[in-house]
Amino acid sequence: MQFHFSDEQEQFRMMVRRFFERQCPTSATRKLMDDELGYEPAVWRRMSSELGLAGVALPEQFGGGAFGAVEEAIVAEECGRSLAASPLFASSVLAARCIHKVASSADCERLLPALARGDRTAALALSEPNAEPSLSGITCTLTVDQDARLSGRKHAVIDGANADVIVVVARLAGSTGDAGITLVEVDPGATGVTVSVQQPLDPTRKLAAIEFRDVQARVLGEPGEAASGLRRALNQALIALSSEMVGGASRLFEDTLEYTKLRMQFGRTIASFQAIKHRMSELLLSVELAKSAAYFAAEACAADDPDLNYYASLAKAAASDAYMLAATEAVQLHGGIGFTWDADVHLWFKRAKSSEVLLGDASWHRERMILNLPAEVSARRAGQAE
Amino acid sequence: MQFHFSDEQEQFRMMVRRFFERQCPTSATRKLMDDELGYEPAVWRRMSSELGLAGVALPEQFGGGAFGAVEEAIVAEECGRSLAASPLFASSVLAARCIHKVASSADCERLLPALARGDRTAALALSEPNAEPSLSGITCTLTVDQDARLSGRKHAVIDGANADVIVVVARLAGSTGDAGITLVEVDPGATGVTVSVQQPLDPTRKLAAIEFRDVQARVLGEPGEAASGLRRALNQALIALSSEMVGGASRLFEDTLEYTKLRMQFGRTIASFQAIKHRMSELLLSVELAKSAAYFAAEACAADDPDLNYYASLAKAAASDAYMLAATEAVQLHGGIGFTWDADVHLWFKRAKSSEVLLGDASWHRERMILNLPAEVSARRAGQAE
Amino acid sequence: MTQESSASLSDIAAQAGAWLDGNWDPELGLVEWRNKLVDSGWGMPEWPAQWYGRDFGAAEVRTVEQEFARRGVVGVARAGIRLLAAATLLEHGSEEQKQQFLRRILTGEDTWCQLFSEPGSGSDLAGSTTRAERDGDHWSVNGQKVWTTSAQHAHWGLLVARTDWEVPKHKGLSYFIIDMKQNGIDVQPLKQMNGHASFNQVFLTNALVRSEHLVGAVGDGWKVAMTTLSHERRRADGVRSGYADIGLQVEKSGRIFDEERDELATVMEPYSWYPQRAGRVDLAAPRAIESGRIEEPAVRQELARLLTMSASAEWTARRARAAQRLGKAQGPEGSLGKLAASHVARQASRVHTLIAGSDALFAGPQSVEDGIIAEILLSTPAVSIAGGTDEIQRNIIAERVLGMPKEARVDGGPFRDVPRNPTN
Amino acid sequence: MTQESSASLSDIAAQAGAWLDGNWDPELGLVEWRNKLVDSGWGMPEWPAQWYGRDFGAAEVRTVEQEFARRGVVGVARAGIRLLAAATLLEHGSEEQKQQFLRRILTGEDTWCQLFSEPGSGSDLAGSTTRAERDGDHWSVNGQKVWTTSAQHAHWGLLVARTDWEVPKHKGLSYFIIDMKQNGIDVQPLKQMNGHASFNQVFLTNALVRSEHLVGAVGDGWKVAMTTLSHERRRADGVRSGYADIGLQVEKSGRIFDEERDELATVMEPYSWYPQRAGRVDLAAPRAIESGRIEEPAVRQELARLLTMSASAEWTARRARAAQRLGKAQGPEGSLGKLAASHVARQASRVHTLIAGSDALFAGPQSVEDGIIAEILLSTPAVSIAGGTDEIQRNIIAERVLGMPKEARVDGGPFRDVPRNPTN
Repeated sequence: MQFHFSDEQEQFRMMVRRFFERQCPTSATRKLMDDELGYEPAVWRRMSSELGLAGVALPEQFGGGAFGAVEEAIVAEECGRSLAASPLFASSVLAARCIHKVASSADCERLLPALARGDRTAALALSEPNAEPSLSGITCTLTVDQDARLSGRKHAVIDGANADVIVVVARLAGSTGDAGITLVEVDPGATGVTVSVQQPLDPTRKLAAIEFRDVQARVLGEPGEAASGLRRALNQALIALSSEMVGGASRLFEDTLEYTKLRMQFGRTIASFQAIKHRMSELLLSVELAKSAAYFAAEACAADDPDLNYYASLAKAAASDAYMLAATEAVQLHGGIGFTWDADVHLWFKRAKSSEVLLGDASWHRERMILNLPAEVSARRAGQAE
Repeated sequence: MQFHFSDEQEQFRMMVRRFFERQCPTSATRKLMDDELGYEPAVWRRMSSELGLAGVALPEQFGGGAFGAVEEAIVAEECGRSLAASPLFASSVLAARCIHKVASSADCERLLPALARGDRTAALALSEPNAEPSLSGITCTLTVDQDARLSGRKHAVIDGANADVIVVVARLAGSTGDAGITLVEVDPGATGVTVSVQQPLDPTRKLAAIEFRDVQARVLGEPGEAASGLRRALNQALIALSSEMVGGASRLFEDTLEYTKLRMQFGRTIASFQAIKHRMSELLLSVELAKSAAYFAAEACAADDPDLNYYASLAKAAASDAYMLAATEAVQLHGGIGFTWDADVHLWFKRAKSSEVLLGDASWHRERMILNLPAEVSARRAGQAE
Repeated sequence: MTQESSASLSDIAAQAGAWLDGNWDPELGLVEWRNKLVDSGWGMPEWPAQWYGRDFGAAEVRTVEQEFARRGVVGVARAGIRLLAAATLLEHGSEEQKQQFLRRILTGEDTWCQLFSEPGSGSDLAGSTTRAERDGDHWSVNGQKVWTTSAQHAHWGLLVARTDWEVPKHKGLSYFIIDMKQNGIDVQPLKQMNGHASFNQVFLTNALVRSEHLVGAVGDGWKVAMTTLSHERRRADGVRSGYADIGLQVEKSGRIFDEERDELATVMEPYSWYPQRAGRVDLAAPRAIESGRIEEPAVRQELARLLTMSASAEWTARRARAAQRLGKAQGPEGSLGKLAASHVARQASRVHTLIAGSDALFAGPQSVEDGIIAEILLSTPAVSIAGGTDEIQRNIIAERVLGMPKEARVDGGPFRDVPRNPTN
Repeated sequence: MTQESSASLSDIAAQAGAWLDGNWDPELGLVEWRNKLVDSGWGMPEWPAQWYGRDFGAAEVRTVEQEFARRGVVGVARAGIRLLAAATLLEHGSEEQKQQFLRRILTGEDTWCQLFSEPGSGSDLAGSTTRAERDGDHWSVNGQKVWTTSAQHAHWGLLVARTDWEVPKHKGLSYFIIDMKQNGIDVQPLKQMNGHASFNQVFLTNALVRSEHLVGAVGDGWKVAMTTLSHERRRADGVRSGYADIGLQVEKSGRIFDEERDELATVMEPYSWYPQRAGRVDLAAPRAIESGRIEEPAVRQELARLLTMSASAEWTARRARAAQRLGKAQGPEGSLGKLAASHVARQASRVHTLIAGSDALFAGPQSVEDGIIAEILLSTPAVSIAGGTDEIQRNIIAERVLGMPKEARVDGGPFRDVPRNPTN
């Protein structure tokens, strides 16, 4: 583990940050909140062609940028800071990553380059209503005979209403647990597919419910063998999400700090009140700790650490708590103004809340940590350590 | 529910408080910390004869004071404030109450008046090593044939090393769950009884481990039928304990508040620092809420509320959290001095810690709350209530 | 008549009942009936006898209210802030002001709004920078107010404005009644993060106040405003429940009830999300049970924490009310309600999130509980801000209840020199 | 030689190795060996060449340390506060002081203690009221110091005392070296709530300091003390690990090791409970598993919280160290370690309580883990107090890292007039 970014990585971060600052100010975000697509195609094209971000998560052979998990985390963190709207998380991080980890080379060749170029977008249909966020809870059912037919319901499919291709996590009929988990590709226009937009709590994250009624599907990879590949892909997505979250938390922290230094009450800035100072110190601690957890997880991911389940869940649990704390404190310290629609705080508040429960909430990930304790944590160390 | 104390109750409280202030200053408590008995027999005699406190929990017919649960809570709260050392909790609240709720009238006649007078003391052997604090976890085994024979181990028996009689919660051999739970009386000098003093974390609360090896015991009440009576007695003990805890928390709060107003740093009292002011406000809130919970539970107990399991556990959970918060904040705000042996803060800190886990910790009682949700909490109300 | 009066409570119940027997008619017009109530003294019996009341004490008032409730009789207008206006006028208003306003407050013909808060002075009311200047027979007012509920349909506003910039901040304010229906006033709805627009911004540009609508003397604004706010606080403490417990048992049909329902619908509309703001603790356990999430240990722990906090906050409030009822010195418990409510709301939001799981991603009528859960998650942050932030509450508790030293003031000089937020 | 020196690190390793080959002998006496080390410049190569060092930079020092560690060679004396004394003297001491003290610091012949804190000024070092007055050729010192580790066997004390009461507090202090073995000094152990007595109170009654043992000028006490404290802080941040990673791999037998063990046992005795103070996170998961309590969902959640907090605090410290190593501007992460440690310790205490259940009622060698758990529960409160309270840490972070305004000072005038705690 390096515990620092290289100069190249820092330069890459600043380039991405400047791009988002120019292209994705909150004025643009606000317009996109009411837009059905939810992002600006021209900006997405530039993100893809000029910066290569659409392929950030993919290897060169499939048109990707040959970036590592750390660079992907940097991009995600900057997305979280700016709330830049794009299909990046849904298509590049979630869907393309799952395809890459599960599908055959031929299918990767067929699907990924267009996604890596940003010419097409994909959505991952994973979450199901009233189910816990684990693969074993999947109920969407696939019957594989001459062809593969898919039935079931998904919800909260990010950018699901406008994707060119839908990738669905399903299970073979009659299977349970990890066994039988299969990734399939579905044409959104196929017979039996009903996509309906769901009103999101966070209007910067577009969601759709998708119902599949005996829909023709194309299996990616071996039927029933997708679980371990998906788990690796989802760990990486969790780390990207955690990075996005600590980016948002940092931004809220900085904006709030700046506001306390400007806002006067009782003839002095509210930053001069000791109670505010102490809370800002505690908030900084919480955000910086979550940041370290996300950075470590990204490095662990890049190093293919065998305990990635543990570190990814640790990062998500830390990010969930820190982001919600930052969001709550940001509204509170902005006072009445912080509760208005016109102030920007609520944009991140809503992102914090939706991120908190996306891909499993903090308590679910804490439980997952305990189920995946690394040996150096679960065993007594030789001698007494401090 | 009255939500206030009557004038008589307030006068009773002040009488008890003044008695403890005079008879049980912390200088006396400190001496008793090294004393094997752990209390001053002369003070206990006066508590019993002059104030009638030894019988506070018992009905008149058995020599008790005809006080109600509210008066008992008042006494407990004042004990918690002063850390007055006496067999009150072990003998009168725990052991005598269990005897009263379980034993036959004849046994009550035989045992309780001497306890109510404070002439003899009893200890309740309930908790077992590595067992959860519920009746169903009891493993001490009783075989009833011509006579009753008891085997098993108890620990953390409060004042167990010096009691005149030991009352043991056991189960009939072969039974499980509530069924088979039996209360028995054991002579501490009987063959097969081994009492060993356990070094307590809180030196103001004397503890003993007791091992029974085929000991002759006397069954109180019907064999195997003690569970429901014991549960009522233990709910009352929980409420008394919660009251003691909020008394201690209040005292810590008041002492800390006074200290912040005296202690100068940087040319001003530390009470003048806003961060300290805000924390004291939050601590007050926590302590007052826990106090309300203890008061309500005492009134619910006096009114024989059918949901007493719920309210007693609620009071204990609130008291555990508030007392530990008060103890932690008290040490912290007293600074280095608060961590010394010579400052009194640690006396309550240790009482807070030992009370936190006595008769079940906060998380155990929260779990018990959910298992005993009252109908008005678990059901949707008609109309929309705020 | 005072509480020590010889008339027993049952005599009072009988008298009120007799008058109602002779006068109550659900087919009357709402204003017509309320004028009768006003003239009789039964509509607001706690008010002075010379102003439509009977000088009744709390026990007697409760007796009258129970008599009304038992019969399902419509009372005088109470909703909104009109009674805060009335209480302020009763204490500080001139004879002419009382004459002009009090009756129409009770009949409901006039609605009121409160022009206190400003964008630059939220927690710091005395820092108001809205300016009132004498202009012949009038005052001319310029500035901006905010968080004004019902400004869009109010007839009259309670206005605090600065009339002297050379004296310390608390001393340079005056208190006015301003006609809201004039060109100098522009009311703009203020949308909140939960999508509701319960409040308004009010822009005052050479808005006029008649000289006789100054309340108290010039420079008395802070003192008069404190009267308004103390009544607001008392109401917030729930000592007066207003409509809440009146007339639930009786079948209500008749013209007067239709008119009352219309009136209430308008006045109460801004408050539709207030139950959600408080966290809807009532929904927590039922939702956990119905969704099956109560099987989840983390849900059980957090739910129990919420129920503990919420119940003990409620019991603490009842301790305060019981002490007040008995005329006892109030302990600290009376000052803790607002802060406790913030904790309850925050924990409720946590629990509702835990129960909802990925359903917390959705909002709107198609989402869980018809959108109620999403509204909770986006509304609870307001509890710790509105009506005095948690920070202000903690200051008040520390200084007034615990006797800790006050913050050193840096804004004690002439207001002109006090650093403040820029106004736009 | 500096980091930019042309001598490559491998050259340095070779030189150090060659010297050790020729000189190291585990049968030497400890002081004898250390005198050799001092003379060679290999014992403290980061020190100046004229004072027993080689002017080495961090990378070079690390190389030498590794060479020592690889061979299991005993180094100069480092434990206790002796190196803080040395660093202070190197920066502010006179030639005579360096001559007198530095060598015996390194050989371990002298031990030191720090007389800074007072009962009346814990967080506020500049508020010291211990008084030093000129008395002919000496200074005469009166007052009381507290939290003095190892005062009972120290030969010398680093003393801050007030020499001028008419100037602002920071300006009236002077810094002295005081001989601890004299009649005017009474050392009393100070027992803590966990039963240990790691600290002392030191009563100074007409205690004497030689004139030549003033460090820096009269009135420079605050500045000189800051040097001592900055080195203490650097050490607390773990940048220097002292003995921790040296010589674990090599079999250690020989006279010198016996002498070193005795030395360490004395110096380290007061710190035996420090691992427990920090919360013993290492024990949490193993204990939860071995006790079976890991099956309890509440234990699992709180344990995961602890592990999250502890690991991310550790990674944050490593980020800070990495930035420092690379010579990069340090972000906020460098100032958070102390505050993070308090959170970790508090949560660890919670988790150990949860795991222990009713076993948390017991203490002493018969209790769980030979009393270690009880010691944790009674020691963790010290983390957020010792070495700068959490409150002070939060002030520092807010003011220095976040650039928020400093607290208004009320103690800026002549110290004589500053309100302070009564002394007894």
